[in-house]
Amino acid sequence: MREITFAEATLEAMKEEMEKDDTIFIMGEDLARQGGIFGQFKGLPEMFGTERIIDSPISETAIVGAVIGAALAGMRPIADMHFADFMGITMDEIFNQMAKIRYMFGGQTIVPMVIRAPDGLIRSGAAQHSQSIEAWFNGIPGIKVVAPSNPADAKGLLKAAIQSDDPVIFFENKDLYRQSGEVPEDENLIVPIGKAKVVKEGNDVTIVSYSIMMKKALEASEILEKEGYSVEVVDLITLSPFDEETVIESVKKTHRLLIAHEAVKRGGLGGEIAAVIAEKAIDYLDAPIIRVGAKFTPVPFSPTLENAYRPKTIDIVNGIKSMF
Amino acid sequence: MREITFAEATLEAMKEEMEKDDTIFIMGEDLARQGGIFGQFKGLPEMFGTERIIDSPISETAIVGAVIGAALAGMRPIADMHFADFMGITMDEIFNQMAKIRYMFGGQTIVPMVIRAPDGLIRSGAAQHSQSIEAWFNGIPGIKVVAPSNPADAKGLLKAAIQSDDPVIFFENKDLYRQSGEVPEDENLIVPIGKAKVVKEGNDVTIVSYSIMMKKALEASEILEKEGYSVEVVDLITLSPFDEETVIESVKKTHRLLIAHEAVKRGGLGGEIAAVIAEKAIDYLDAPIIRVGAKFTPVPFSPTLENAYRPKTIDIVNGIKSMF
Amino acid sequence: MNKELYSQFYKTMFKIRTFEKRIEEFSMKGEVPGFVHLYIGEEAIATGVCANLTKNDYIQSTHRGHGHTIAKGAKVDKMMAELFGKRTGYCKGKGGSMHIADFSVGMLGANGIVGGGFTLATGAALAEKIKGTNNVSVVFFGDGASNRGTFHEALNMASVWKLPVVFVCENNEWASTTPYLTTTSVKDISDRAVGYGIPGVIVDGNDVEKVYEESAKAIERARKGEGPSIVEMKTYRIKGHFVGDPEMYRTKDEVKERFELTDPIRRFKEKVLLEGVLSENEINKMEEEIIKEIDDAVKFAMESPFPSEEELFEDLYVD
Amino acid sequence: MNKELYSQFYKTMFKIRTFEKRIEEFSMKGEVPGFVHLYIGEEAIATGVCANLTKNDYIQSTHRGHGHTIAKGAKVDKMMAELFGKRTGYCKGKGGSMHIADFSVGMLGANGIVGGGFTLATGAALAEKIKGTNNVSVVFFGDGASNRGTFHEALNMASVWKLPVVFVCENNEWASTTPYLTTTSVKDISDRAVGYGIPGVIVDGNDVEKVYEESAKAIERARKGEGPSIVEMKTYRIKGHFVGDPEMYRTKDEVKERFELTDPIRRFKEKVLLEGVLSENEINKMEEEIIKEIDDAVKFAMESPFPSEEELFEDLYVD
Ligand SMILES: Cc1ncc(C[n+]2csc(CCOP(=O)(O)OP(=O)(O)O)c2C)c(N)n1
Ligand SMILES: Cc1ncc(C[n+]2csc(CCOP(=O)(O)OP(=O)(O)O)c2C)c(N)n1
Ligand SMILES: [Mg+2]
Ligand SMILES: [Mg+2]
Repeated sequence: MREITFAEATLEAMKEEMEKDDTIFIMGEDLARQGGIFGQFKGLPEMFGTERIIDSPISETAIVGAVIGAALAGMRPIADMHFADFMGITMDEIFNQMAKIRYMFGGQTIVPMVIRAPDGLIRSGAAQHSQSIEAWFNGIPGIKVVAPSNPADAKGLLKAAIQSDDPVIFFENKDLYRQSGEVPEDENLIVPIGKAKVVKEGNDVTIVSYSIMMKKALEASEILEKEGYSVEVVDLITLSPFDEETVIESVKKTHRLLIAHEAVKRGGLGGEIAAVIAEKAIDYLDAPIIRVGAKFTPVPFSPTLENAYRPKTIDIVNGIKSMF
Repeated sequence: MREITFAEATLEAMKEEMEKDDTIFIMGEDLARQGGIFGQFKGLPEMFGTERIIDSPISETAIVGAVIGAALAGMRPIADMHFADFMGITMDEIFNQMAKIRYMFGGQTIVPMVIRAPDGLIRSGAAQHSQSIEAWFNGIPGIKVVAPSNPADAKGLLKAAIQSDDPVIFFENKDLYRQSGEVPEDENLIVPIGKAKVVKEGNDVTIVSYSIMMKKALEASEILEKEGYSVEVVDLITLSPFDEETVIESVKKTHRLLIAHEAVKRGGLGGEIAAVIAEKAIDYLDAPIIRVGAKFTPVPFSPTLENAYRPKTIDIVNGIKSMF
Repeated sequence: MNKELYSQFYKTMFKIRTFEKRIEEFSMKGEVPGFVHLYIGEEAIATGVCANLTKNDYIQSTHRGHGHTIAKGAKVDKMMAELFGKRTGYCKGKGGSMHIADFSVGMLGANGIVGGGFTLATGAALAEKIKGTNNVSVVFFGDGASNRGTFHEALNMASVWKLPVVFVCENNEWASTTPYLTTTSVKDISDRAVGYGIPGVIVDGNDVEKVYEESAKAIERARKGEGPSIVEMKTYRIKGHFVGDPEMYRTKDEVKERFELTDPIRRFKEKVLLEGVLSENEINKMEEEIIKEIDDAVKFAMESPFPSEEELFEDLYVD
Repeated sequence: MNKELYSQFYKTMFKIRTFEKRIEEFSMKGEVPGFVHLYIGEEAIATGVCANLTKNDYIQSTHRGHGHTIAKGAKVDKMMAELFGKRTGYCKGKGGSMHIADFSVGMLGANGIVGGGFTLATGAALAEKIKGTNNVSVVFFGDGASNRGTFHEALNMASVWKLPVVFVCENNEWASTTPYLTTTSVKDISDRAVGYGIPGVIVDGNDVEKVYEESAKAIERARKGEGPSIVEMKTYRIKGHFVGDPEMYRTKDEVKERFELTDPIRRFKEKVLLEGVLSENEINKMEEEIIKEIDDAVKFAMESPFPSEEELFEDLYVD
């Protein structure tokens, strides 16, 4: 199968959807002349014009607010956040408007929109350009949150997000953009929102992960397999509301669970997953539930500190070994 | 001992601290002429003048931003959020500035400030005036988060927050303001940040709770005691970073854990607590860890729906019974 | 003078006033739950502005939204039921006073977040521009709301892209307990239009004819693709900020004096009677009909059932 | 003409330029990690403004903050070390280019959040007002940043309370890849001053004398308790938005032409030589000294150790 990058996969998704549906438009900073800060919108301005690929002022509040308003007026817009770190600026629009409009108005409208949010560490991006904040949205009813870990899922999931009548936040790790992978040449490729995927089967322990950490989860599983552990790896894909069933099924089989994400361990999504298992499947557990995540500090600038901050493959390996 | 209300207790705390330290000032909406929307600043404008009790424009971003800037310039300000629900507006200032300034500038400065945030359900306050969002801040290093459950703690904790050189978010449940309780007449009353309190000892099960839910936790414990269960109740007091030791000690004794908060169960702080126990004390557990929280919807307006949404004493009782 | 238009003005204003008085009564009694902000004394604004709009145009409202909702053409029975928290209300009891909406007439919602509507209205206008219609979007906002950052971001965006959105300021001199001049850097909020290179006008917001005429110009400009405007309606908040407000921050006399001078309904009635556009009889008939309509709405609301607990989970997600 | 002042202008501008050129070189080589935004071509602004400030005054800077930091009096060795990620840097390697700060000279920090500084600077000014000093606070911001809501909230607040804060706009015509007129509702950002009832002036930002004089007026006004101003410095971003920017959005010729016309250092040098304020010799000596200072700083930075992994947890909480 052909290989394309993660960024290209998202480009294809947008292009295919925009060709079919002219209510889709994209708004964000530096789209028109640069194709987005990571090139993930390249070519679209030429293809669809700057009426549909809109360069906005540095007004994150207005970007998300306007996209919500446009969705209420019948469009299916996409907003680009530039860096997920800037979502704090527009948190009111996200949680008090976008997430609640359908519900608090008694179902009078849909709010079909996607927020694309590039997140995660990037070489020395430092405190305000490196964060993973997906856990914030987990307790906010009315939003769906997804985070693909590879090009094929990126394409199928972005298409699903665009087609969804519910508002979707699409976290995409900045380090994934250039990674290549097989993506079927299928205009109808859809990765359903709400479903996790068992990407590797195993019997002794389950690793639940997502986004960029999937790479380390798989690396760790290979290391561990060589040492005789049979590791199952689940890619969460949809972070909120997450697919409890798939995780529970896996834990019932393996009896051990490690959750890994790049976000700070404390307060991360791992807490929710661990809690669900500790409530619904504790009797199946043969070991503590271990969470691997970044250290509890802002992201430091210096490479040595950034490296100390970052969660690593070895943390997963050691975490799992400690369970036996 | 004399009894005063929760609101009065916070008033005393501010008054006592402001008399000692003239770098303390308070900024928020509707302070000067109304003494705050819940009367929790009443009398202060008369006592300290409107140079220190400052009525701000409806500019939440600027309220928090200015308070941060003032802290950098040597003051110890307090910001009032009116409703915790409005913190989304100022989330960037909270998480990208306030929480990170000390760390990312290598410890060059302190950021001594308090954000007072009235949260929780209030009769039919509906979707945008009833929320409990404390879990957002749990994954943000550099902030301390506290939430007293009674007048004495409110006073001691607010004094500790004002005296702290770290930024503190002080969540205060709106329904608690009018509740009375004993408060010692002690100018040096301090409730230390970072320590949980075992408010009722027991052997069969631990309830961890905080803020308004403490009342229901204690109600539930009484009901359960009558039926023969010995219940330990822990008031978390500091939500982030929370006192793991006290919770772990209690669970090691009782072997059962239920966590109760008014915030939505999914994505709530309960997840973090459950995860810590599932990682560090799972071997002591004789039952699933149960979380009690609000339903996964925005807060509905109608009394019948609000009632369905709200977590109840009976949920705690039933949760605990299901463990045996 | 256009008799039909003037009758409409009177009916709408009187309907809002009557609605609000009943709501005040039920809110005091605790039968209407939650926070309630009344529009009494400001009826001319919503009435005059919305008289220029069709159902295909949008409005974004505020926490003080009953007047806008009625003026945009919503039904008072479904409104009343919503405010009572009943399942027959516009939002099935999920919204209440601060979250009333009627999407079928282009009323995109009241908002409990002050200043929350600026960017949403701008986005709705952007949608219409992309679609190529000549529909417009109007956002109502208070003097207090004009100090939110959203005001600035929305106005800049709307101006650069010449979006069909009109910013209608209801300057009632108060933001809750705070006199606007103590927190607002300009006496006339319309002065801020200079920073966006757009027109900003001042209107007597208690004169429904003036409101109608001046907002017509701004709306027309927007329809023609010439971009946004600020229309500042000078008015005064007659009632407490919310029902139950002890109003310690101003004297009863101040309020009484201002109301006597400015009451838009009384002024309009005197004028049309004097000029013979409408007769005493005609006005009485209108009033009776409206009182009956509101009475029926109250009855409908009171007799309607509360939502059942199972309805809690409805309308959250589509999929 | 004041020889000492003019020498200071030249030294500061030349120091910034030299610093930035070395940083550009090391950033290209990957020895300076992270995002780096250069101040080349805008040196006159920080230099002229900060010449009016003492160490007790504050500045809030931007992502493009090296020039402000140097002009406010920070040491280039500790700056260089920070940019290299070394433990001897101002922030012990935790900050880097976008988070450089020197609190000992009142430089309260660069900011990775565009428009993040407006409200902080306003708060610092409020603190000085409450304390009763006559210190002022200056916030630098770009044309792009002027469209953030924080701009509006801070200006309104500063104006109502007459706070000693000066808003210095560095209008370099570009926000990243975006020409400012495509996203900004006014040609002159200083026009927005009208909406806050404060002075707004336009200055040739590449003329250090003009920058000095005009900012002096605004700073003086602030010191006297008369409130804030907007001072708009017209300049041009000569370099790519960040080191490594492919600059697909404009032509090399455009940039070259603008630089030749506007380079503030070349212009100033020609002028002081022509008018005989400084001699060729004096200037050469200054340049040599500065080049040596920067060389030493580079050496210091390169020889300094990286922070150790244990330092990760330092400086998070006080208690
Ligand atoms: C973002 C936000 N801040 C504060 C409040 C609390 N609040 C509700 S209404 C109000 C005053 C609004 O004043 P204005 O905009 O002038 O409207 P008016 O009430 O006068 O119609 C305030 C402060 C809120 N609901 N939302
Ligand atoms: C809130 C926020 N939005 C977007 C960005 C990304 N960004 C960094 S610099 C920049 C352009 C800033 O333009 P301007 O304010 O004119 O400053 P200049 O770079 O021209 O000095 C952008 C969009 C950011 N860092 N912060
Ligand atoms: Mg008002
Ligand atoms: Mg610029």
